[in-house]
Amino acid sequence: MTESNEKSLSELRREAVQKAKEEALRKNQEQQSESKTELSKEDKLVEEKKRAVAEAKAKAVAEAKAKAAAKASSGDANSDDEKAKAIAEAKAKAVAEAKAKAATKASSGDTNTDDEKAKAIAAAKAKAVAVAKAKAEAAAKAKEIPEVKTEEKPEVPSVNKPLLDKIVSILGKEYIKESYINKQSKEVPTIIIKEDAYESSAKLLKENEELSFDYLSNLHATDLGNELEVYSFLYSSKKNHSVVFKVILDRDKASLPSLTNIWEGANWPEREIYDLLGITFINHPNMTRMFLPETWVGYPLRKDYEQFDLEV
Amino acid sequence: MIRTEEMLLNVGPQHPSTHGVFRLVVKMDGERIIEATPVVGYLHRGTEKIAEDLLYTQIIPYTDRMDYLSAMTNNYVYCHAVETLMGLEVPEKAEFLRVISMELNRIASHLVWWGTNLLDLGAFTPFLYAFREREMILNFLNELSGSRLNYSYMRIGGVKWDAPPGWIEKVQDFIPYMRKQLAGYHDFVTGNEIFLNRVQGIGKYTAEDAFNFSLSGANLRCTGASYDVRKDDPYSIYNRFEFKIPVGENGDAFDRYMVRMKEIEESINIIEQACEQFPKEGSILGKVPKVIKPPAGETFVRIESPRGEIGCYIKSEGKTKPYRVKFRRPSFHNLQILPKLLVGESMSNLVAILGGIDIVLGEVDG
Amino acid sequence: MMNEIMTSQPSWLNVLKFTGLGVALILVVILFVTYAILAERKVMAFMQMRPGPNRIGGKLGILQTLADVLKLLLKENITPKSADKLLFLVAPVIAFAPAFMVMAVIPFSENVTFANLNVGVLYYVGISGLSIIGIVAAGWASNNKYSLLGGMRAAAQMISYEIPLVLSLLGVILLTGSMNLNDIIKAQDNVWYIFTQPIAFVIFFIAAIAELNRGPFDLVEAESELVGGFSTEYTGFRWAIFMLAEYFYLFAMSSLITVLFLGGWQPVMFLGFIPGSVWFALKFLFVVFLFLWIRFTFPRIRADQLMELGWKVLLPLALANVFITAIIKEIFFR
Amino acid sequence: MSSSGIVFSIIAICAILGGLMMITLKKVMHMTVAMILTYFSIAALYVLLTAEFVAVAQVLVYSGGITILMVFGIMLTYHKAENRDEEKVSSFRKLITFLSVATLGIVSYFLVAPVDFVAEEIFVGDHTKAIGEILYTNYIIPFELVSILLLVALIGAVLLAKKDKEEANE
Repeated sequence: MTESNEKSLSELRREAVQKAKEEALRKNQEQQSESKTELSKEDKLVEEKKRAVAEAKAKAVAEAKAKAAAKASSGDANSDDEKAKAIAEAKAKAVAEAKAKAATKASSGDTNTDDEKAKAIAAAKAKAVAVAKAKAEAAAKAKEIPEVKTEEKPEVPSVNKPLLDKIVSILGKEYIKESYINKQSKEVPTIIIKEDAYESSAKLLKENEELSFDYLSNLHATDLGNELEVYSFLYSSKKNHSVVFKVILDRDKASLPSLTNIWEGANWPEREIYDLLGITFINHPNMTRMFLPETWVGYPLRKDYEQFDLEV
Repeated sequence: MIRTEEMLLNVGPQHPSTHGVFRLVVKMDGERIIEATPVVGYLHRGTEKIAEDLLYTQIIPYTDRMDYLSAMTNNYVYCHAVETLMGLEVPEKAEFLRVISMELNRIASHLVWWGTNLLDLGAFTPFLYAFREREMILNFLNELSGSRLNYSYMRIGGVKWDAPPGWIEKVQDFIPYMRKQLAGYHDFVTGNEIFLNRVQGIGKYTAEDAFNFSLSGANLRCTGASYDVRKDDPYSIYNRFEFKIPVGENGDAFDRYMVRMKEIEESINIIEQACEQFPKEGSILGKVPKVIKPPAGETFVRIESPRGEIGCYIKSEGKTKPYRVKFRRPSFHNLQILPKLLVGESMSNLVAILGGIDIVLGEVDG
Repeated sequence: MMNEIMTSQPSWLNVLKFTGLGVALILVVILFVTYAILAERKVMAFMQMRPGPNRIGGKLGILQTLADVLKLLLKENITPKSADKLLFLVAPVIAFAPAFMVMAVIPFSENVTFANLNVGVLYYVGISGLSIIGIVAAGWASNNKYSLLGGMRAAAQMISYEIPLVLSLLGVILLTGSMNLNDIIKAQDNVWYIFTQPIAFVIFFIAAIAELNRGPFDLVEAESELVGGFSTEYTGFRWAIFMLAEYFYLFAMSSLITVLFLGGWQPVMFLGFIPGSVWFALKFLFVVFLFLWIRFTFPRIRADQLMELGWKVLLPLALANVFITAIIKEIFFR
Repeated sequence: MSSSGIVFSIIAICAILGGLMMITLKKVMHMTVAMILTYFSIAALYVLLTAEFVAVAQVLVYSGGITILMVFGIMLTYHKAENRDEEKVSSFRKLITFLSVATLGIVSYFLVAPVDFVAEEIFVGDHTKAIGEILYTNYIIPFELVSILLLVALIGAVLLAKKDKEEANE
């Protein structure tokens, strides 16, 4: 995402569209080569994919339009504009990703049930709609601002950009799924790590002298609908900088290595996550429920949670 | 060799010194603690789950009930998170009101801690002294917000009410009085030999341990680590005021006590400056859309509550209801170190250490 | 008066007289207890800048304690299911009986002494030590861990503090040459022992607070640690009996301190026209006030520090005091 | 019977009753409470002999002693064992016990009965002073020896307690 700072908007737009297209296409090909035997399923999948691609395109176009509108109304690099842009960009990416994910899921169709796929798609759609709306709003807002400077200025790179680059280089690009500056959260560098590198990267984040994130400020998880996301906010008392460290998990096989050996403070938050979202932490000293009784059925913070005994 | 039987003692959930429904399963050899296992969850209300079905503005009252001793900071962290997510500007006057009310609330919260901690140590009188001053602060906050404990005073983008006429002057008059009382507290308690013997050198840990266990607030600063979100990651208008971050040296219960006492002083300083600079004119609510619908995205903000670093995470999908709300509750994190501190201590030290950590069960259980 | 009865021939009339006197004394002490509790609450309220009880019996809350006692009498007496029923019942009695027995030796004025024992001081210390058995028994019989811990603490505290208590008395006894409380008062005709035996007074006072289980030495009850200590499981009137015993001891101990160190009913300077009993009452009330004052000022001391204070500070000091007193008496007062 | 005789009988019966309860009761705490009765009755007997000092010393020493006994009783006994069912005692054993107790009673009666107790005049005056004078004149050496013995015991107890602590720390 960050590389876009230097690029002009039109370029970006083109890129996003292309990316989405490419991705969808690749998926399509893969899938075709993979499963020719399961015909009925394949048909469905193809359809779905087509839809996904179309959506991605539509989305990208909508976005681009929104951006253009925003630019037109306030080309000047005032903060609002910047923010709107950033939001839009982030959204584009997120949407593209979500779609790609949906596609991936669809393609690995042998294991998944149709029901799930449908759900995932629905979620992706819902998201897309929401995003579009938000963008429209942002655009509208931007329009309201009366300044009429048409001159185009590149975005000011975030102060945390060097930090993000440093973290990425230390952790190794190959382990990082995604990294960006979250402008909505006080420009905190955010990285999404690959699941198998979770523990080792956490260790590196703490022990590397340049990073030395010695303080685990927050650790929680979110149910994204089709996946679970574990979010940790790290802070370094020596360097006075922070980072958001995320990992995305499969919903069905939700387990992660425990971070208690690295930060003792991860103990209770991990239990809380286990209690409310059902992610098991391996090697945790006491993997029991934190708040709810041991006899409780289900994990309340999952989106599909239904109370076991409704009368209560 | 003669051996005595080990004893399993349930401290709580109904016990005078656990400050709420907190349970400690303590394995004891005589009066010496071998192992302590905290059990929480008796006050778990599922705030985070409830929040998923509420509009953004409807969540504010729920934050009051987490740390009911300092509802202002809870209000603030939530509103701040939504504002950050939406990129809202808060008018200056609102920020001033927020800072004054938060710092008043911080003093009130520390006073409750001071009183109850000494009550745990067996001194009854300081408790009533503390509550006398707290009462005055609650009256101020009552005049401001219309409520004495669960204020719900802050709104996304500002505050609900402007300060009533003469309110700022009243607070200004309160400042010298509070300073005098604080000196009295020190005369009365801090120099007391029995008190010093009870708190000095117990529940010790290092700064490294404190960071490792994610402690915050006075529990962290008592070790000498100078980490305060108000300074290190300034929010609101804190960077306009001059104040110090009090730190301890030894990381024992006494240092925790001193840090909190000095924090009251610093809060008084902040209030004094804020009252002086208080803008007479201006709006108290920023340009906030009628329906609050933050753009999709996520945010995490942290601020300094009396109990430590309180954080709020919001994930939005661009709807009127948040997708996920999560509070980083300082008491919850601070309590984690307790089992480690209790090993080898006596029953009397248990209450002193637990009291020194300053937990609010509503916040621990979320 | 008492001596007459003591030396007279045994008869049923004497039995009646003894009973009557006993009842009179217990009524006086209960009256004291009633108002000591009220005074305690009023003094506490005064120190904490609040009004205190002010509903029942006018602004001063004169009838507050009576109402409280009535409440306690009407409350249900609960015996825990797993408690040792017999001992649970007997324990308050064991704790209370000695509290009343010690009253017998205290000379309230020149004429009012119930038993002019030659070993008055020793009698007081010996009998008052019996109460602790009741407290330990109560702690054990409740079958509650907090109670048990409270009982254990009580035992440890009593044993540790009885020794400095008795040793600090030795100085007074040495100077008087008698253990009779009347003789001790008479020996303070010119100067009170608080001035000649200041160290003994301080030690005795501290040890007395510990013996009374009052703040800052109220580890036995320690509501913030042990919930209610030995009396956690007691309700209603059984609990009231423990409270009664505690305040009886407060009465007795304050009287004893008045007698031993403040010259009992001896008047101050030239104010001899005021009767001795009034002097006694004034000094006694002052001592009671001291107990209350200390209770509301200090935080509770920790169990191990309590032991340390008893064995490492008070005991050596008391021994040194005895030693020095003996030498001084040998050299100057022979 | 004279009034002092009545009082004596009551107190003596209490003392014996306490002793009997002490050996028949099942729970440690009950036993110790029974012991108090015995010791306190004995102290009362001393008062009857106007030996106030001895009586008070008796109470003073034993109230502390019994408290410690209670504490040890609580700490060192296994409480659940107290509730076990009574063991069956064979009638033969009961018979033997009865016979031996009866023999002891008869023998002691015949030993005590012929002794003629001369009612000496009871010492009236300051017992404490008298005891003190005798202790520090006639019996000074045994008195000092006993003091040293007690001191040694005290130091020994402290040493033992300290050693335990070190072991626990290891």
